[in-house]
Amino acid sequence: MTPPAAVIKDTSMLKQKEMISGNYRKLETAVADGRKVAATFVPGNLNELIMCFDMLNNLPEINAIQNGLRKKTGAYIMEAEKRGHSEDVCTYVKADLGMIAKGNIGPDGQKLPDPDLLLLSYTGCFTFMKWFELLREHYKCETAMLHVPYQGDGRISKNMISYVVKQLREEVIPKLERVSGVKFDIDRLRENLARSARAEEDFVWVLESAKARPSPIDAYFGGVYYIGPIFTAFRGTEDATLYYRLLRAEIAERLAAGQGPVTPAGDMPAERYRLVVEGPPNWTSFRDFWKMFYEDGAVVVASTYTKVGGLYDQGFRHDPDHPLESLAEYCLGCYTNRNLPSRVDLIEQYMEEYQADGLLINSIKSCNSFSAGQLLVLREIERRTGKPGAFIESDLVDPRYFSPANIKNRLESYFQMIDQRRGGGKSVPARAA
Amino acid sequence: MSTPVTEIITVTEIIARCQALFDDLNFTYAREWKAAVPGRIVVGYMPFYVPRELIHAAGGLPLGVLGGGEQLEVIQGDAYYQSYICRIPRSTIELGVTNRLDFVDAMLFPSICDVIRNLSGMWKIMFPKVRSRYFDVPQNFSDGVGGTFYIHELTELREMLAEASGRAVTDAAIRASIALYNENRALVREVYAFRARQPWKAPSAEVYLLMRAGMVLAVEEHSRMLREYLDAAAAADRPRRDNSRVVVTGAFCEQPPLNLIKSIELSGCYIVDDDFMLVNRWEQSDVSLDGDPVANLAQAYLHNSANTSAKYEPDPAQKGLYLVAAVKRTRAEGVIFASPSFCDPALLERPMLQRVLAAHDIPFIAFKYAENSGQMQPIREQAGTFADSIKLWSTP
Amino acid sequence: MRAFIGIDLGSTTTKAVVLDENMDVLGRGITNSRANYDTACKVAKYEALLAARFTLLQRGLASVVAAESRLEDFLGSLERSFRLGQFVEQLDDLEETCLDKAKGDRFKGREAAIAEAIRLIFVALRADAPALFARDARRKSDFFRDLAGSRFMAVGQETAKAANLSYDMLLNLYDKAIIEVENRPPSGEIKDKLLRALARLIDVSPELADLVAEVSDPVRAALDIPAEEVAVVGTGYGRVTLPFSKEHIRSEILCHGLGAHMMYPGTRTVLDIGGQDTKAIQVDDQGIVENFQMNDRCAAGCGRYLGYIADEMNMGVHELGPLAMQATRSVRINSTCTVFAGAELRDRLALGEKREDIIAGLHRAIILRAMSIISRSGGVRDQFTFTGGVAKNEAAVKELRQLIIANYGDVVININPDSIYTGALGAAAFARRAVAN
Amino acid sequence: MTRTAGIDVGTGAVKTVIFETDGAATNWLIKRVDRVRQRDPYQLATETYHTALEELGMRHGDLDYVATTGEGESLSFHTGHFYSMTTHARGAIYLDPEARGALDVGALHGRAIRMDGRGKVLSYKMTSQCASGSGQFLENISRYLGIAQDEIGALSKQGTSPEKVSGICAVLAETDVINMVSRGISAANILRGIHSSMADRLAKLIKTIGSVDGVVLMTGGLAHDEGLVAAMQEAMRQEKVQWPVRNHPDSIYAGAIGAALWGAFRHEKLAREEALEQAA
Ligand SMILES: Nc1ncnc2c1ncn2[C@@H]1O[C@H](COP(=O)(O)OP(=O)(O)O)[C@@H](O)[C@H]1O
Ligand SMILES: Nc1ncnc2c1ncn2[C@@H]1O[C@H](COP(=O)(O)OP(=O)(O)O)[C@@H](O)[C@H]1O
Ligand code: SF4
Ligand code: SF4
Ligand code: SF4
Repeated sequence: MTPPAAVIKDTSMLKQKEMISGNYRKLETAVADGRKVAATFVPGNLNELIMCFDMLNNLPEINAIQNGLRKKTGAYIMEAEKRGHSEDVCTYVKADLGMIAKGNIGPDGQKLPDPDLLLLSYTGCFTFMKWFELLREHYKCETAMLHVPYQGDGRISKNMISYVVKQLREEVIPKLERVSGVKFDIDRLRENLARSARAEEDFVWVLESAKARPSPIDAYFGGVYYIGPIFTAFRGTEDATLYYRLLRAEIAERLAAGQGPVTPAGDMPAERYRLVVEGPPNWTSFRDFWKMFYEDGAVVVASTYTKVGGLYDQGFRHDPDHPLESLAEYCLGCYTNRNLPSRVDLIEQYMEEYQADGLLINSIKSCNSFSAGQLLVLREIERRTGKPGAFIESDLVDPRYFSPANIKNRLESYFQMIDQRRGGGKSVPARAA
Repeated sequence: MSTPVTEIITVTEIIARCQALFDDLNFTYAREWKAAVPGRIVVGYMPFYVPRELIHAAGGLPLGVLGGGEQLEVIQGDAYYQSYICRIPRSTIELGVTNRLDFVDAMLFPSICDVIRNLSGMWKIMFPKVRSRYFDVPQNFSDGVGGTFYIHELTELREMLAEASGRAVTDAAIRASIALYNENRALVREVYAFRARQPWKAPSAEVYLLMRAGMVLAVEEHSRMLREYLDAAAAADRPRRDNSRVVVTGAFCEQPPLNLIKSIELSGCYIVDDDFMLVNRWEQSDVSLDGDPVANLAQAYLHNSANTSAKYEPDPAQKGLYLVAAVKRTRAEGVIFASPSFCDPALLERPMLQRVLAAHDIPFIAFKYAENSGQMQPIREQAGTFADSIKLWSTP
Repeated sequence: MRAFIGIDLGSTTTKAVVLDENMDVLGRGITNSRANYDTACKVAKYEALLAARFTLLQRGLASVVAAESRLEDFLGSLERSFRLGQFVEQLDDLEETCLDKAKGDRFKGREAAIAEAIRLIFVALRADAPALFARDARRKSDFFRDLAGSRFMAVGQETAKAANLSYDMLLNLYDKAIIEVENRPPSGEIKDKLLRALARLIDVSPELADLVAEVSDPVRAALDIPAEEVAVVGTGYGRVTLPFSKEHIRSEILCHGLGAHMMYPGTRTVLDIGGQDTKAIQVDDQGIVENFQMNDRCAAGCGRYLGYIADEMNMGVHELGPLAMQATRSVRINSTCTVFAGAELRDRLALGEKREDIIAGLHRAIILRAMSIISRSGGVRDQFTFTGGVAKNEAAVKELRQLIIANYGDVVININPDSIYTGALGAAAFARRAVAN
Repeated sequence: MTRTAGIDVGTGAVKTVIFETDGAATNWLIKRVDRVRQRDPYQLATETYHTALEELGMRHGDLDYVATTGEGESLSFHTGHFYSMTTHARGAIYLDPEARGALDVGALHGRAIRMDGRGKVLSYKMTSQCASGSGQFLENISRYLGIAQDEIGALSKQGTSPEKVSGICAVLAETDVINMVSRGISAANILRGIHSSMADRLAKLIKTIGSVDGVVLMTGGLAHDEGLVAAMQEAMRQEKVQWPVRNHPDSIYAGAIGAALWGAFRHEKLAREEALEQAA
């Protein structure tokens, strides 16, 4: 999740950029270097495990996001639709398939390697399963399926953990061993997990800094950068641990100085509205979208999107003492794998702990996993907190579904509404002529 | 069968009964069924696979909730869904908030897609007094892994049902229910086979209504109805038309309007196989009656159940072959992909299936619908063109 | 007269409201929206200021003319006379413009025939004009484009046939001319025009001569009161392109909420169905917006839908409601796609359904969609106010009442004949506030 | 000798043709196009058909097969009905023997069809429900702009910096256009913009039907719009599609022609079958 060039030039940011382009470089030379590549997803990714087999990690969602930021996805989506995909389905999938159809040139302009293994850890969304079936049809490579059950009753049962652990043992690890030719070493996994836990600690500190007034971070637009390393190919690496240490120090400084978040237009002037945001952002117009917020002094103090790759702020940490169980628990606990009542509870908790003025839902056309039920979420939160909510609609990487005028209209009205409510306002009945 | 002559029932009568059940958005039959004997429970489920045997064994009526169709005016349901989500969850919510499901003791939400999955949570929030459960099934099909998980899930469901009905769900009761459902599935398969042989004698709209009745009737009654239909339809004298034979696929969840099914046939296509209401024929042969009945249900799920896009296909070489087999079995001349708009599982699967069909030289067409689609013109147009080309190019 | 003006530039109509310092409504004006937003605003404002003059006239004359009915009658006649004069002026302009368009290669050799045909058409149009503005006359619309257009088409068809010219060609000349004519802002002072109308009035209705003489001084006095446009606030669909600065623009949601609150202070839920959007707004007891929902990018089921249907059936929009009221049952219509409304209509007619029943079904479909949007915004709370152009449609209102009562029980339902001006009223109130603060 | 009529009942216009065929030889006797314009299309079709017969000095009974297409399924006097894609495919080949694709753009729809040399439909794609890329929309806009049908093409070709219309929806697109006028965009650029937006969409439609082994013939009413044809050719170049797109002066009749010719084909086939049966 590299930002478009020249947004934020902090040390942590430079570090992250270097990590990400480093990973792309490794992918580009993977074949030459004789490295094996696994393709896998963000929610419920098993990065620590993949690392045990010296495999590289290519995340199709991240490619879609990066291509979205670079405004390349429109053409890719068209390409996929031309090849028979419905206009109704998830545009991450179509952006990925379109990119492959057009030569599989990655966001950095270099050809991406064919994966040796499709590691289908299927967490929080059914589309992933179809996505990898489609990729499997194309690459004709090995696929390892990890079915992560859904928390239908809002809890993780023993049955679920043992099901996932069993699959890891009997399905996933043997395939990883076979494809990579590396023998599984559980101690290596333990070390990786220990590093993850350290980074997670700092990451949570950063997210929670938004409880301050003014908040030193934007937990949505800024947040998508902060989650980069921990949600993707770096969790469990030394680099990631270092990144979060740097980041924490930077934010601590802003906090001490009473500064607000950094925005593409420099420091944010004054915090006027504190929002909780539910739903992923739009990537094709990311900058314009963000601008609609910071221009009016709106800061996002907590977001659910930054929890799709793990809910660390609720206390979960990867645990070297129970390696496979903790991976299972991690997969089972990702945001979209929680049932709707738990999602509502979580948002309510954020509204209170982060003293938000309201909840904004950015409903994404592509993603039923997030979107189906969001209108009830909005209603419940309004009812429980008495704070106003707002609802906007866009898409992840399909530029056709981002209507700036429409969104601006709604945001403007929303902010004016919060203002009016704060101010009271005077009654002005008219007399008819 | 020894049906006395005086009791011969005509196709028209049977179908009129089915149509009445289909039109009844208040589920009067189920209400009366429940009221007739104290202690009975009704368990609703969204279209797709759930183990109906367990519900039956708990003294319950499994009630298929298949959305509101084209007659229901959805007013409040729309408030819960964006325009880019399919129709069935919103009309189901409408049924709920208008108290049409107020007699239902428990709701099951099968594991089919993210929309139904999230609906299970919405139900918990909106109808806190109703037991509702997301019913997960394994996507791992080995006995020791997926099987063990599934037996646990079934056991939890069994406990929930026992609690709801206030009586233990015994192994013997489950076995008895399996036997009844085995019989019902066999009859369903027979109706399908009959239609594939003589589609002009069993119009698709009729077969559809007949299967729909099975979603709301007690299984014993439905089996009787199927038997009667088979006799009556075989006896009916109906003209054979110059139609082509097609398999309809992709309609396993939100149901098309009845007019759509009629339009397909009117524009020149006989439907000889379909995937409407798969739960009626989910297990493809009898579930074993020996030994642990729950384990038998799990076995049947893992190794002998219908294929559909909500299920993972572990073997890439097998992907989509079930559809080719259906075409061969029913001597169909083509496949119509009819899927609900915004239905991710059906629409993501579609290109893969189409490539398999193309590889086997089976022609296909595709369109989308909503349960309340009003305009049949584009449907007639496409189905008609499909039929035209067979009409014009078949050799006399 | 200190005037505080709100202008609501809608997708189909542009509305203006003039308030005085006490927040009393002095006048309302409406016109069809058009390519030149500036003109649309000017016309609407002009109309509202005209209406404001009539309010002033009424106030000024109330003491002079004792009998209220007589006064009403006089003011009504004056207005009709004014409108007729304006209409004829515009007809002249249209004729001239049509003739002007009938030049060039495409018309070579047929110029004379065309000019003659146009002349004949306009003779007929002018002859029709007084009847359009007679007492109690029913007009298809109040906008020049619609009035002149429908007559032009009716007369044009026969004229073309008689002259052996292509009707399409004549129609095209009209199309070319009307866009220019309607985008020319109104010229001349209201005062002078009113005085001329007054003079004409005596010509046509000599029986009013006494009265006119009697009121002549107070009329002049009322017309002489200078109008000072203190503040103007714009809103509506076209607000971003309004020729106003940012501080003088408010979101249409806020304006509608406030406008509805001003008309009915007890309002908590507002439904507005306009030309291409439907909004449901929840307001608190101060008129402050608490929540709102709008239709998404699709224009299905909005006012334009009725427009398309009316066109398809060769009727005026305002005739649809009465037709639907004659229905004995309502045909179930599921698609409210505006563009395909015509196709759907034909489909149903072909199936043998009755016109009025289909139209009733179409109205129900629109209202059902609105009900969903309301429900999404938080449902209906007492009192409920229905605004926007479609609130003028009795069949839509009937369906809405039914559905509201069925779904939300017994709530007060407010519908004001001036509900189309709600947004403009809210905007005018913001104009007044801007100055107060 | 077989005499057949083809009647294409559309939403915008009713097209009627009568053919005389004798083996491979076909003789086109008459053609008629009537704009529906708020009339009952069935009544219009009936009237036109009878005046056409009268002009030829024929009676209904003289025809061997009256084939309908378009929305003519329930026209009372027809012998049989063929669906639009079937007939446009055949009609296109009749008009242009090199045609292996047809792009039918009418009052409310767009369809791309790929066929073989005999006119058998191999694949197709239709525009979805939304209708901004259709004749009706273009007609509304040009009326709004005051442009006659015969001026559209030439004017559009003069456009130098076309302004694209964004909307999927014709209603919103109309508002878009009004916005453009208000911004002072010239009619030529607006039309050209609409044409090229339509063409973009139609070119994508063509691309989805697979590789066409010949020419794509534009059929339906909009094939007569030279501005759209030019924009189509341009869009195909941009999309790097090799197949040439062209139109024909009788493109609007393609559906009716196809119906008449399939009617003849079917008539002969049925006659053969009958003969076979009688022989048996
Ligand atoms: N007299 C009337 N009778 C019935 N419907 C009307 C009448 N006047 C306007 N309408 C309807 O109202 C719509 C315009 O509403 P309006 O609120 O002015 O919309 P907008 O603000 O978007 O221009 C028209 O499309 C028409 O359907
Ligand atoms: N000469 C022409 N130039 C441009 N457009 C035309 C011409 N003739 C007809 N049209 C357009 O074609 C449309 C009718 O096309 P058609 O294929 O007959 O449609 P349908 O089959 O739906 O009636 C009309 O809407 C009209 O706008
Ligand atoms: S549907 Fe949502 S969670 Fe699933 S792949 Fe698409 S964006 Fe990701
Ligand atoms: S129709 Fe498709 S997307 Fe909708 S609930 Fe059913 S399976 Fe899910
Ligand atoms: S064409 Fe119809 S369905 Fe499409 S956006 Fe417009 S009104 Fe909606």
